[in-house]
Amino acid sequence: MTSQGSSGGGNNPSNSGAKSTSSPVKRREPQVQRAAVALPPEGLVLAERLPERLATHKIEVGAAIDEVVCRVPADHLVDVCRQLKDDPTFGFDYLRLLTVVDYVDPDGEFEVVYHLYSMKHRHKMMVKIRLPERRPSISSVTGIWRGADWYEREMHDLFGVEFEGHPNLVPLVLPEDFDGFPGRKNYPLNDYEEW
Amino acid sequence: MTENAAPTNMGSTITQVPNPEPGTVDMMVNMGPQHPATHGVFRMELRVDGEQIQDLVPHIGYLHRGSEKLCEHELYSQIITLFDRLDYVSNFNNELVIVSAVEKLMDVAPPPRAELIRIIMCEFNRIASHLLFYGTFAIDMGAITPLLYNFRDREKIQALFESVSGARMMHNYFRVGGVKEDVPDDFESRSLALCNELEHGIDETDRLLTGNEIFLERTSGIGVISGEDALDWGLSGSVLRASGVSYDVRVDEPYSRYDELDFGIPVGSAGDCWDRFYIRILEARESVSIIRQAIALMEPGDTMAKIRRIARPPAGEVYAHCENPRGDLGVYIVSEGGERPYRLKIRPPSFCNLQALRDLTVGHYIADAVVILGTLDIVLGEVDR
Amino acid sequence: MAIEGMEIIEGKGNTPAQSPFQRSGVPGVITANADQLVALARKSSMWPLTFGLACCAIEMISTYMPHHDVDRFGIVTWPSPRQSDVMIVAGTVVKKMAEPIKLLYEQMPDPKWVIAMGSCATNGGPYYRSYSVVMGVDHLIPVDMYVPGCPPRPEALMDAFLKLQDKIKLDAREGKVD
Amino acid sequence: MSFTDIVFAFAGLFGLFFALAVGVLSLTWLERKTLARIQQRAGPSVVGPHGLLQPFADAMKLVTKEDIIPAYADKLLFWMAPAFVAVPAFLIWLAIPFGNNIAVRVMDLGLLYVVAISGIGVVGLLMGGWASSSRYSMLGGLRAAAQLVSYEIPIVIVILSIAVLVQSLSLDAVISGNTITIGEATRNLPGQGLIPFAFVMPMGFVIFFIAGLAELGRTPFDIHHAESEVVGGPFVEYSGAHWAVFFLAEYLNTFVISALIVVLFFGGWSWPSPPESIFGNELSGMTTNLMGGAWFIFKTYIVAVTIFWIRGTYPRLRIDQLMTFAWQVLIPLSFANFVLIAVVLFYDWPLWMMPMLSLPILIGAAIGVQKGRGVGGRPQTVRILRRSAGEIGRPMPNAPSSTQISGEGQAGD
Repeated sequence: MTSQGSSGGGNNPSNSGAKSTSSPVKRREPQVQRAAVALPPEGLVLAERLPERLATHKIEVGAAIDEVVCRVPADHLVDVCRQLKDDPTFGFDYLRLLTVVDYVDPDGEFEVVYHLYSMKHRHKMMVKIRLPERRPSISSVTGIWRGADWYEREMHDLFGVEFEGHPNLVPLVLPEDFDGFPGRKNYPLNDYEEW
Repeated sequence: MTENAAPTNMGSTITQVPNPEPGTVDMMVNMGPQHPATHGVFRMELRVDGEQIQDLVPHIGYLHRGSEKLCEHELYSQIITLFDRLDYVSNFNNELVIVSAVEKLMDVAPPPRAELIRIIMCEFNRIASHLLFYGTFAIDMGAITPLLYNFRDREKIQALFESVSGARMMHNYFRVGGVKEDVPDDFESRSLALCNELEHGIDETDRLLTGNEIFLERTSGIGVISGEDALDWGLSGSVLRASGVSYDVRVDEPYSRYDELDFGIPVGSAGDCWDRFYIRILEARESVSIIRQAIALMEPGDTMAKIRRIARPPAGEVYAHCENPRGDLGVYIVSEGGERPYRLKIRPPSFCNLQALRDLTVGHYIADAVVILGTLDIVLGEVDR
Repeated sequence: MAIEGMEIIEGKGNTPAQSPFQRSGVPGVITANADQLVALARKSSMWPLTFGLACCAIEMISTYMPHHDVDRFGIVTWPSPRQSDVMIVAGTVVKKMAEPIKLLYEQMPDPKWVIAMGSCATNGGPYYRSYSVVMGVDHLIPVDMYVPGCPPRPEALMDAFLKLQDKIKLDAREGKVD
Repeated sequence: MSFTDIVFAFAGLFGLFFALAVGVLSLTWLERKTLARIQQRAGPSVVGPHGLLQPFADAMKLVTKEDIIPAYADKLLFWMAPAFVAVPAFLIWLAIPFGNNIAVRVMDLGLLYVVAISGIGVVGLLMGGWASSSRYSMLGGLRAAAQLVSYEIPIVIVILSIAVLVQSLSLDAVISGNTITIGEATRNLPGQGLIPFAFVMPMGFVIFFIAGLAELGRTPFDIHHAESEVVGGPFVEYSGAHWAVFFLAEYLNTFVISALIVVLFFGGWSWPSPPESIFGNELSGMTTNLMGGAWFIFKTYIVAVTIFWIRGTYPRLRIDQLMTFAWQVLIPLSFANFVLIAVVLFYDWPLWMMPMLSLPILIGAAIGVQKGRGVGGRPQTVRILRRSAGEIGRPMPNAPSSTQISGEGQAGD
């Protein structure tokens, strides 16, 4: 496991752009065709309600294929999530997925994506947060959905995102002495090595 | 793994807490990564007072293969092979998730015949997976025979899979826009005959286990989780439905041609181990009925849509999910318009179900922990990815 | 087997310890035959460790099940490494699992054998480029048999068992013990 | 003790040792074959004809394997533990009669001897569990101690009832029946050759069989070496020859319990009289003894196969359920059995009163254990929410189209 450290070096954010050759695709280019958006009826209703109800939180509402996407400033995350769960109009009681996407350039950003679902209304949405790669830190949502526990630990392992307020942010899937953050784009793939 | 020589590098441990009884300490027991009851390489650390569990810390990652990272470096068609190896007892269901995600992104629809073939394969695989569950669950409780009976039936399903896809386990049969090739000529008759045999096999397990007095004593009232807690933890599949929440992706967000089929969703109310077991028995019976309906609907036709050989979906992001035997398996793809995904994240149902293990077990006996873990029906390939 | 490159390959394996007959100082003519007899017993009673890592474990279980039933050859699984002879490494070996695997191997009493089942255990298989996968279990412990396939069919594992039996018999005949 | 007695005793011991070794090996083969039949497999079939040499191969392999003593183990206790389990299992056989007055040592207090010796085995299990210094073996050893001590009680009480019935502590008397005197009445007991005591005392038989399974640690009472929980319990750290001795002791015990069941409840070596046309009216002592011995072995194997059959069928109990069952069900029942036989004998009722009185108690206890669920009764907690074809959307939890699933007749709905 020691050999990993020399080849990785992924926890150094300054050279992230230089090592991005391992990423197979360039970042969004204008000529690339975009997927068509077609929101289902309940999604349209949700897209209308969101800006009304969350007006104080500076959110941006968009859409991705059939889901409503809501961009939230990082410091409003917990308040927004709390309201999304407790407000009976939304009732998002089910956290389907929590993930981090590493956007390499222009200046290295992480996007934390929360996939929410409501068992009551049967509608769904994504909540997105942008974080700088230099200091990726965000409040934990384990107090709202306990199911976020392991997702956050895993993302902490793979991307080095700090979830503030998480009760037990220790390595989950990787060994404790693992060096680097293998989920990031600048962490290279192995070649054959004698281990 | 025997206790003395517990490896040093094993993650965080529970801190030793003095027992309220003067002069005693609780005993730490380490189960796994090699333990017959952990269904692979799962490890749990127990703090026990006598036989009663005071605390439990699950440790995963002993099969973390970095699939998600690898997926970012493969063509979409190559990702299917990695998905086969995620949840290695329900391979077709996994393939369906990735191909339906890419299809959703590209906005293509596979031909109706291909959809039905997919449904039949997935339902057969659901039965195969549940058969494995009954057997291993019985082994956890000390009954060895059901596993052997169920593998007899599982072997027949695998023979059918082999005739269709050429492989017993890792099929790589579903493609973006359809399936690799049409099914063999005798497929329908073979499937119908197999349905009868499977029904017989499921009934046999039901008779052998479900009503058994010891089985009932061991399972009913054990590991109870309420519906609200189950949602809070993000559980899905049979574990969620046993707690009384009727959430099944096949019904709630119908994909493929499930909305044309008539089937039932077993829902429990007690949320205990017995419900979680019995729901799977009933689900397997429903799957047999789905297969029969799907075969009746089959008509000759194409099995592959007219698309490029190498899928190049447009830029965008998509979340697609399907009902796996273990729960709601989803995949989130961020595409930048290339032949490879920019980011791919799997929503593993076993991973979420396993989180609730601590809440379910504390206060029960050591033997119950094994049973509860059995009903969560985890597959480590999917938990760790 | 018919397919080129799909044969079961024999590895170097572990050198078994001296048998009690060799330690006793009895003349070689007698011990050689006794060794062969012991080898005959050993090959007829190989007990694998109940130990599945990943996908191959399912096919390994299939091998023990009624359709293939290796109990015919006297092969039954035991849950404790102390009572087992053969370790089937069935699945991907990741770096976090490396230490436990070594430990399990060391906990097994001599003579012991290792079967690397499937391409992951042989050389990393489809995951060889991953950051967390060991490229073959032979980096950790000596392997006797490599079974190709992803996963190998139960028949392939049975073939590996039979080849291992031949190997045990041959090793005893050639006096290939320390 | 004369010289010939000593010679006979030694010859008997060695004979018994080899006979038992072969018996145990055959029993392992029989178990694997029986389980294979139950599980639709072939079982051992390559090593020797029908796999008959399989146990010998296993034994030879185990003896020549490396014998590991863990570094943290208490070495003396670790070495001694297997002997403490195996020797008592072997010693019990000294008293078991293979024929009329044929045993290694014919004892007047045979029943007492059996009870006394069989209690020692638990010490070995506890020693092994403690000395291995592994948590699993520790748990296993403690489980074994708790379980074996608890189930010893019903066994002793049932044996006492038998002693009361035959008015003797000799195993021979148990088999051949006896003339007993109660008050002024003198009565000739039927003797097991005619009516096995299993029919005279069905409750005693059931209790003895269940408690015997628990003494053996066999399914459904195999909690002390439960593979899926404590990975072999006290034996988890043992390897090679030491483990082989444990293994041997386990099968010896199975053999002992089967033999005891046969001796106490199925007439031991006594056998139905053969037709006169074959053997004539009078049989020579030798023939009778050989036939009796063969009959005894045959019956013992039948009981052993039944034990294996149960192993292939049932799941395992949990420790608290197992202890509750012993203390709240078996022990009271065994006392009831004891009182019943005493009452029947004291008031000089006919012996058929015994099954008549005990069967209702047994049935009542069985219903009580089931907590009124009834045979095959299931919890009514699962229902199926139906949804017909083409109906987009989903069933709400309390949709009217839901069908209640009844416990039994759910197949093919």
